[in-house]
Amino acid sequence: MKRQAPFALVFIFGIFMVIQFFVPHETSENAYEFLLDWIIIIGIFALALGIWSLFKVSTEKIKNRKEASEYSYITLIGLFVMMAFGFTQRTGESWGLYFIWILLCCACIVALMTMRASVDQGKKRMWAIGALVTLVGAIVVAIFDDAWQFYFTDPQGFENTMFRAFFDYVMMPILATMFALLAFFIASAAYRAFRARNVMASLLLLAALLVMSRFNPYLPFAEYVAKASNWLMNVPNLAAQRAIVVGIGLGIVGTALKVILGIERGYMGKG
Amino acid sequence: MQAFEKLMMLDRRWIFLLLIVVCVFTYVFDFSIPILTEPETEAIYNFVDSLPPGDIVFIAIDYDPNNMAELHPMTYAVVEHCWRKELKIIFTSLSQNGPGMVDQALRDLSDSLAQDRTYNGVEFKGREIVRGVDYTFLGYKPYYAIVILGMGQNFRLPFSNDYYGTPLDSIPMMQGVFNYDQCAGVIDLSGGNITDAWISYGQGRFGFPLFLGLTGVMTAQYYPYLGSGQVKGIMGGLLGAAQYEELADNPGRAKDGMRIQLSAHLVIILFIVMGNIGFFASKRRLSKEGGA
Amino acid sequence: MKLQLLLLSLLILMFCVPVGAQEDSAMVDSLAVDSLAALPVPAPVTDIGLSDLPNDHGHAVVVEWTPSTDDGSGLANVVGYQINYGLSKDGPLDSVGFVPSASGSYEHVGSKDENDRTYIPDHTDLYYRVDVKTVDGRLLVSAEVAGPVQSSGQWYNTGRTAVLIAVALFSFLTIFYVQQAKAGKELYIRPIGGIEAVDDAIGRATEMGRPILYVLGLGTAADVATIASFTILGRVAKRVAEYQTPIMVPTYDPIVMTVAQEVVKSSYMDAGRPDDYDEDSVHFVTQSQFAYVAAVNGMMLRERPATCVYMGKFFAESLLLAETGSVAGSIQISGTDEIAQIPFFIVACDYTLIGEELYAASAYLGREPKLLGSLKAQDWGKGLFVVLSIIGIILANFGVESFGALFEVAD
Amino acid sequence: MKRSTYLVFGGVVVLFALSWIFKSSVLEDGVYSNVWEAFKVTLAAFLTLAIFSFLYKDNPLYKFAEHLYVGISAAYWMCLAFWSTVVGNFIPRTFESLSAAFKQPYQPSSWDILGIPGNIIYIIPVLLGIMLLMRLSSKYGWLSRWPLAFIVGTTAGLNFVRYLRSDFVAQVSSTFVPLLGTPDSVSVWSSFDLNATGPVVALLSNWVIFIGVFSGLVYFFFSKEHTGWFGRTSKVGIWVLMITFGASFGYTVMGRISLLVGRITYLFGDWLGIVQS
Repeated sequence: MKRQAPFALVFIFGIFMVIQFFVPHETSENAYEFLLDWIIIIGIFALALGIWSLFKVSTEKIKNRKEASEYSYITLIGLFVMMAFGFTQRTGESWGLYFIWILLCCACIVALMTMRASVDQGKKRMWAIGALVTLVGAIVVAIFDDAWQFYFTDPQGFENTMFRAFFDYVMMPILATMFALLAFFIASAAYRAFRARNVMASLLLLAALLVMSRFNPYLPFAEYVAKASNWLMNVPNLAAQRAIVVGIGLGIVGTALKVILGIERGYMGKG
Repeated sequence: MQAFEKLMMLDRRWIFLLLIVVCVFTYVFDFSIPILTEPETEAIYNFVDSLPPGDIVFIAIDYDPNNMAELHPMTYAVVEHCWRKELKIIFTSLSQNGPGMVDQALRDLSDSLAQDRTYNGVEFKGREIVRGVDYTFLGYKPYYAIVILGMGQNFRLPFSNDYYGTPLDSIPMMQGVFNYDQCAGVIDLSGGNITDAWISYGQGRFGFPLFLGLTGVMTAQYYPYLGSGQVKGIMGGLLGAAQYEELADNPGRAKDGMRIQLSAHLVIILFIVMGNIGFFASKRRLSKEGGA
Repeated sequence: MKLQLLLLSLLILMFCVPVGAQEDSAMVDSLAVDSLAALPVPAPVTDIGLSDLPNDHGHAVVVEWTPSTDDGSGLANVVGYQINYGLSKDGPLDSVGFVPSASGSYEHVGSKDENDRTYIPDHTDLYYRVDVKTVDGRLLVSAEVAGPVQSSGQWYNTGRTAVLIAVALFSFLTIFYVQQAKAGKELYIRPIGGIEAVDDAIGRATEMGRPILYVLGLGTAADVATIASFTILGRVAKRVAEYQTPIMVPTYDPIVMTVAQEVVKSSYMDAGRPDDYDEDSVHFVTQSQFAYVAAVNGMMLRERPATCVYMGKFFAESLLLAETGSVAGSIQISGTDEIAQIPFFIVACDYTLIGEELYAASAYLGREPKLLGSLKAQDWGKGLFVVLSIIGIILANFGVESFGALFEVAD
Repeated sequence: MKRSTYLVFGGVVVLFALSWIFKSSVLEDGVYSNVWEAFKVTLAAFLTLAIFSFLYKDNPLYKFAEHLYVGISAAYWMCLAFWSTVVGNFIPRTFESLSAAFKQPYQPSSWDILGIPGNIIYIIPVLLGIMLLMRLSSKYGWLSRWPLAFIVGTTAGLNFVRYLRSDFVAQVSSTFVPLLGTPDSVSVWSSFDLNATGPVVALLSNWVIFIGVFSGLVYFFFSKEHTGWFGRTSKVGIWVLMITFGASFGYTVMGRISLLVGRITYLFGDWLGIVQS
């Protein structure tokens, strides 16, 4: 039962979705929409598990004093502060004691983590008291400060300007820079891998060189290089893509069928 | 011989360093590189260049901020060229965030047109660009295919007023201008499907000369239309924009971008070549040693 | 002569000045409007035909008509048609759509949600009228109201028969070859470079005493590439458990994390070492593409895995991962079905499974005959593709287009 | 942490402060906003540099940026999921009182099962979600397989038909191209042009596409030994694949350099103000 029931579920829902594809009727469409909604809702619970996992791994790192474990504090503080921004809102013009509240909460988290990490009983007690004090402080501030509120009433969500600012000035620059690292890595990968070791590597190298030179005005026959690389991107590329797409399509179809029929069980660790 | 092996095993940080130095250098210090022009872009340039003053060109700015890097330089180059030639322009923007692009370009270009400039040896006096005389901006309307068709009958059908709320009938340059027939041609600068609508609904039904400015990734798939004659000219990506700037003798952002692109590409090619020299040299040495 | 010239220039002046002046331009446009208003009335549309839209969930009607005789010919002043509908013949009809001139049909597709503005009731009499819109923007209400018609949903989409045949054929082939394999028939499978390397790579990690990094990519559990990757992870984890080499599986998607935990845990149990399993070896990082990459890259340089395996869906991060892995000195094996990323993996990794090879690998690694059976079915699929293509090409050379229509699938 | 780490951080903090002060003095307008604006611009610039420093080697600054980014982005997606999915989608369809509390319009279902509103069906995914959380318990952990089975089954079924359609059936007809001659191939040699527009090149291209697809598919054959003519065809196939991989690699370089230029523009234009963008 414990082992077999999930595979029965896979089979039932898999077959249902296949049949649904051929039935345009309203009932089948409603069922389809429901199932997709369900996946999203289950995803929310999974996200909670995910955040828990991130939290646990970070605290474990601190506890085990692994290499670079101090940085886990930064992860946890970032996690909490951003979450706080996502669930609170300024009510008036000024921020009031909002940032003091944020600081108190951060201090509380740090104290809790350090408490977990410390071995000495006396130190443990000291950090516990610290955590308690900051927690009480944070609660007091949250109760008595009217400049901001927890907003479980505003459907718009991200009204908090701090949330926006963190997104624009912390997340976006890091994202864009991570992306820009590709410029360097594409260069080093090309240097490392484009060696004419054999026929295949030479073809790879020549095609890349040709396309990379397509707008180099200093090259002889520059005009033809541009045209040839255009053709390369248009014609052989199309052929190769189609061959790969058909292969991938059949691979997906074959794997999906094996999963539905219960032939493939590796995804449940039963291989 | 040791040197060749070093060429092969170079620490990648040297590549990073050279790449960033070259990029920053070419970014900060202005110098010009020759741009090789292609007939597809020349067709657009020649079309604009051959028109007599007072003719009307229709320019569709159908791109969003995310395609700005490639398409905005085209707008700047083409519009500046048109206005220097004292042509009149009708703008539309059939992409939702397009009007912002047009606004920005109009502001910058009006400033630029106010100055005296020399292009291709011809001196142009600075002049004031007047809305309603030098250009009309019709604005944005959803359902681009229907808008394109409607404009083929009469611009007043989809746009009774221009973007700023002025009725088209009271705009000086729109007197006697009803549809594409009164325009010398249409230039569509687009980063998406709107191009297809311009080809099939616009050019296909009304037969005006159509020119395209496209993003780099789109370009290849529109070449067949050049062969069939439905499209008279194509500018592809930053490269196409740079070619137009080169032809118009008006170096701008696209040529700046191409300068950086070219030098970065040269750095990468240089390293590839170095790696291969090292590879072949050490292979030869190995085979010699093996032979001996 | 001079007088004539003077008169002529005066005349020209008289014409030119008003155009420039503001107040007189109104005169010009009133002239323009007058000339437009003077356009004669175009003929109305005829032969309005109504039918239920086939192969749908209902709530939709196809309206067809013969265009006005003044559309494109005759007076040539039609710009389009406005379609109106209502629940009774005499009652008011609402405008539901506009189509440009020269078109003779409109699909009126409504919502199935009662609360939606565009809701069309099923099994109810509906009435339609098609009005002509002219160049100068006038709407000429047609006298003819067609109807009634009823919309309804269908239980089978005839436009998808081609797919149904493909489903039947493929299922049959797969089950057939799986049965054959179960019966003990030998199936040849060609060697796949990357897969052979996996075992060596695990052995290498054990020798070096360094961990193995397994990256499942950015796919969700809904992507089949990720499911295939789970299977490969299962095999790798089992081998790893046997060798007692640590494994690290940072994940991007929380559901993928839970499945991966299940997979790794079961593999450790199968290997007979359930106690060695560390729940935190499979952990969640974040659901942001580049933050995930930043963390995995950091992990690579700090933990220095001997082997990095990338299997699943990858996007722009493919090269970021693979290059950092090479800095860390790891052996790298990759596989993805994301076509745009294959070149980067090919260039930066030691072994790359191209597209379908990823799916083949999950079957291949297990060496289980019944899993290999489906590979045979996939090969038949490719063979069929080639044969159909050749037939189609030959027919295309003779100008026969109808063969291609057999493969068109309705939305 | 090592002493050098503290030194690095200390140095960076000093530099940050200097840059912040300088930037605030350069920016105009209101007193409050320009200090805050300058802080944001400087912060973004330092984070940019911290990530770039990874190119040299793993270092405290990169670690700082990385860990900060992970924490913030995880929270960002959680908030997004909560507000858009839970509050925006789930609650309005299930609980009237809760949707009022969140000021969401309640969307009752338009149908019912034996008098019970259809919305009750949303209880099932919630139950499945709770079963998923059971994995935290060692005793009932096996229950968490059920929701996973549900997800995998549904999506496998979904993908099975959809890919069979888009990657197989729909691809067949797109290979139907004439190989012997186009109807207008009279002036075959007069308009030889590499732009894939002339008739000769068009025909040649059709051949290349056909051979490419055919040999590429042969390469992906698993159940036949790649020897003899089959092996040679598969070799052609992998060559075609390699050429196109090389070409698309070369083609992508331009876009990646543009990304770098974007960051350089930020550092030199927006932050340092050396170059006007």
